[in-house]
Amino acid sequence: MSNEQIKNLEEIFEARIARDEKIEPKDWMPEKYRKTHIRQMSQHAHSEIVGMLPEGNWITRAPSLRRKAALLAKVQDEAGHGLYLYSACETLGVSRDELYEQLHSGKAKYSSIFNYPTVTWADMGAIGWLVDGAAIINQVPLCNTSFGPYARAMVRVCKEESFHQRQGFEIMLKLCNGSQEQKDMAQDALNRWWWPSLMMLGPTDAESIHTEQSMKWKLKRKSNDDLRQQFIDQTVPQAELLGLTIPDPDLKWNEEKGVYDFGEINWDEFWQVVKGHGPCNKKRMKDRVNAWENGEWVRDAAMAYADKKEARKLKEAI
Amino acid sequence: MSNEQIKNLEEIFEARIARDEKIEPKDWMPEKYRKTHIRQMSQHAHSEIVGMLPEGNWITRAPSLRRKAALLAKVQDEAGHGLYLYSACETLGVSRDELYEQLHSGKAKYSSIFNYPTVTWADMGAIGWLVDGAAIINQVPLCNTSFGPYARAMVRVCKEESFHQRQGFEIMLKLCNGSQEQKDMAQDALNRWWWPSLMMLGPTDAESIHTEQSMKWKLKRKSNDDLRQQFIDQTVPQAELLGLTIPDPDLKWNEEKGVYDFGEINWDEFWQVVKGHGPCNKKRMKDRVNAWENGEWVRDAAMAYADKKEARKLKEAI
Amino acid sequence: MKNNNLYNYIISIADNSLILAQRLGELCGHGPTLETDIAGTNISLDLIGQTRNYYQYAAKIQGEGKTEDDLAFLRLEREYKNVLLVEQPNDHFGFVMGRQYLFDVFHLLFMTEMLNSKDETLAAIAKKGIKEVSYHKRFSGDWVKRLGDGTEESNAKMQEAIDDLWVYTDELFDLTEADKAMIADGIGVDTSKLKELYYAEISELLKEANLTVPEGKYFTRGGKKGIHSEHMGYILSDLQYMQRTYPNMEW
Amino acid sequence: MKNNNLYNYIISIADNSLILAQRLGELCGHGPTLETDIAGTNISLDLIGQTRNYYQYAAKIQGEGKTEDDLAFLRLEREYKNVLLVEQPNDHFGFVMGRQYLFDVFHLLFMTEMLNSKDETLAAIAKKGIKEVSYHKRFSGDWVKRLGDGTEESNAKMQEAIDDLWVYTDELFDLTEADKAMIADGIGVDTSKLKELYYAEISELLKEANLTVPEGKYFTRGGKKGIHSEHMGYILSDLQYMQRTYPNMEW
Repeated sequence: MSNEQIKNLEEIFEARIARDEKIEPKDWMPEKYRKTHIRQMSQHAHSEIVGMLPEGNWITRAPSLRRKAALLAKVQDEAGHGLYLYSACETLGVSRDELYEQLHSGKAKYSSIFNYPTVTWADMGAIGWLVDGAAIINQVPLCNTSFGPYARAMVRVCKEESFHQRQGFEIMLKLCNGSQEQKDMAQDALNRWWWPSLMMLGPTDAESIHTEQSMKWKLKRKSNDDLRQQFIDQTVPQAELLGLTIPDPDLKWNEEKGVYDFGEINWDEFWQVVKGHGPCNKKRMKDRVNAWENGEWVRDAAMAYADKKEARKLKEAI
Repeated sequence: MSNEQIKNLEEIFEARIARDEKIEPKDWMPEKYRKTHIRQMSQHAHSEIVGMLPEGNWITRAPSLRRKAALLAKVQDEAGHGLYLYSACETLGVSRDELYEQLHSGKAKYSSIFNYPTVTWADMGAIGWLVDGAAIINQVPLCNTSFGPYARAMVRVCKEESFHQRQGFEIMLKLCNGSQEQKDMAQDALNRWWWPSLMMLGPTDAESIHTEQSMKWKLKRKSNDDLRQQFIDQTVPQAELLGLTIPDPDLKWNEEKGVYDFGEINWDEFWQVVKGHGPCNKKRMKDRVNAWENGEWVRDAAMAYADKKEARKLKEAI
Repeated sequence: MKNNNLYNYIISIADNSLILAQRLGELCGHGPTLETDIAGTNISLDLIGQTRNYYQYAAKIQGEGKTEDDLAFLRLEREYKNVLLVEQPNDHFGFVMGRQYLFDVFHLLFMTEMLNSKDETLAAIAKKGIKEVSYHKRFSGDWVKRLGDGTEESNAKMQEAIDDLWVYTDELFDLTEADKAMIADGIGVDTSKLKELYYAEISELLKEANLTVPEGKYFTRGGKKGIHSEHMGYILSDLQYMQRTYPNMEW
Repeated sequence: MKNNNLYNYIISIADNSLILAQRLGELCGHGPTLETDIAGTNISLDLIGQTRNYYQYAAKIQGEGKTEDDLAFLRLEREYKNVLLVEQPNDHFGFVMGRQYLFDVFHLLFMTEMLNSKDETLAAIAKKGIKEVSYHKRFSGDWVKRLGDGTEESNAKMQEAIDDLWVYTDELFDLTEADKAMIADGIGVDTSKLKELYYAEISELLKEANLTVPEGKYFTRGGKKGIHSEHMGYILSDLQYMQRTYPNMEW
């Protein structure tokens, strides 16, 4: 294709997006659009998969059968989210194995929040309440993103995430209505997860790359700082309801702006974790890589069996 | 050597044993003597090593620091016993690796009692009290056996075993003076370990092989049934002291003979376990074989390092 | 307790599902594919669901005001009555699927019979459970076939698992005093009658999967009497951790 | 509590020994040679011995009538203050010896300083402990050398362990509020002054062992604040099992 033709296609493409039409896998799309989507969707998929680990850590120790069942269901949902999102990536011509390879080699990222350890049961509450809460704020706008498979995946994901968030809040509520030990456990979890949750909304706008292009493609509709403000404004009253204290001495209501002012985020910590030096980065990758390597013989067997079965069918057909 | 000469040597040899002289590794001995000793001593060594597993199972869960320390010390002693006994075997020209190979391939036996699981803390008491108790009865006569290294090893082993036995009894005593749950735990352990402990003294005399020759060489001084009677007569009053009931409805004092009569032993179970079908035979062997195989790279490294060090020393000396 | 036998009967069924669910729960996020992780949590979830129904019913029968969680989390090891099979470790995926299949075939036969129980609650649990367990068996059976008839390596691993786990199958058919009493009352399932069907079905699938049916005549038992393998203590120390550490709280 | 800082100070030292002893205790009977099994239980035993002395003293200072076992077994995870290093798993023998060596070098430097503590009990514990810890360090250091300078495979495995464990070393030198207060009182050891010696000694041995000294500038910390790795919960569920299951009994 000539540059002229490509430019023409690009204009038609951008116009479709501007008209809020969905782009489907078989449609023509600029290479950068394809790559950006693979990057973002796979990063999201990886986050779901790695995110199973900190919660999976409490399945065997959940304090009641009801909670054990809910946690199992939640982790199962996350695996399901990973599955849709990898499938959405596959529509753009990249295989799941390639994406795993990127994850395992450290080339692809996943949400840094999952590099913190889950040290008490209350962390199951805090993750649902705060981490899923922040995730929803990130993801709700994506239900209207331009790429069809991603938008449709996000509709389903957001529905389930919001169920998870309510469940997480309910875990916290139960703790906060419980014994002193339970209240302490809840407060401690909030203390540990609050700042990492704020960081989940991404670096400050000044340091954020990709933003302008992503806005155009509706991969992003609000800036990181706006999303963060939204998260804080939504979460502070919930903490009050729980009777918990947000671990930020600078947090206060700004009557004039109608929002909460908040303290300085430790961006050094953020970048340290992003770069692989958080408390659990190594462990998470070790767990994933081990699962993958120890599972190789199983996947090989499944493939060999499918081939044999196919061959037998063919033979019978002849 | 002519048959005549050998016969002559054998007569001298048997005469030395009859005079209670010790046979030392460098002395002439009949091949059968050598083989029998390797078999018995290595079986004993293997029992110590495999015996570390059921007790090792409770180290991380011992109920107090004092008990944890005592259990660690006990298991360490067992490893030590294994070490002397393998060394004693080595004096007869068989390497530890060969003996391990015999254990791992199932060719060599170890005491069947260790194929029962340790399911509660009280089992630490029962093993010390009953299993070590039966072991001592088996072993004390061996302190005067004819083969010097074995006799000397047994002196040390018996001393430590009798300490272990007192310790085991003391665990039981504490439980029996404790809560109802503790008493139940103690009784339950006695119920499970009683019969296997009786079986430890070996098959009934009628079915026992090797006995006559072993008597001559002082590898055996009493018959299995006599040892068993001794064990029962010694243990029943201890159970009474603990307030526990021996799980044998036929057990009763025989005034006339001055011993306890007791019920039928389930020899089918005994032979089943001996043949490898006890509750833990597979697990014990898996654990030992895994330890050995996973440790291969470590032993190889130690060897390579020693070689390098030796080479460096030589080089410096030149 | 008036209905001691019924209570004991239910507990031992419930414990099977609980402990197997617990074993599957350890695996989450560590399996060979995303699809097997999803199926594994799903099966675990079904089993926990059944478990809850059983314990709720058992607690009611016991009549001491206990909850499902009291029964699930606050008994001593010797009081759990699950078969040894379900507590065996996740050594590798062949063990996971082998254990599952060897249990699922029994479980479906069992539930199918329990449909006819005179006890309405048990019959209702069976009715709901049969669908779930049919799916479990299809899933685990398919994997036994894939691994058995896959590569040389997978065949060897699957055979190893079947050989090791085989010794725990016979216990599934042991009848305790409670079992016998419940059978006599038309409430319990006479599992001794299911044995032939069980081994026939399994043998057929194993052969189809290019696996050798073990011939062992010796079986290991104990779980139904509360004498567990040495794995059980560690399963319970995790399972009970929260309830033991924070007694008498709500979660 | 009058002596809150002293109590906290002792607890955090004691917890290091307890958790490391617990990790070693898992290995017993599963090591590569009989000799290493003996040494491993021996080191574990020494550490438990130290632990008992520390907790007995801490309980006395606390003055609430608690015992060494109350302190060892009945705290919540967030109340244990051991460094992350000692709770790392026994992935393979290189990890076991690497963890031990990285701790032992610190431990000996620490005990040598603690000899001069104004607190007589702590000085006495140090006096007894120095002999033990010197032996531990010789044993673990020898193994790091053997594995590092053994075969290609063992070198790679030992390097892997050192690389993974390295991130936990810096925390050994963190000073908590209790540490600072005790240093000011002439009771505690100013570990910040030991840091250079520590890394110098370790670097020297690693080089001798044909291993690369990691250059990482990022370290992981948390244990001294009671924020542990995800391994800790499982360590505690076994450690506390009996005391939690059977409260208020004597053993």
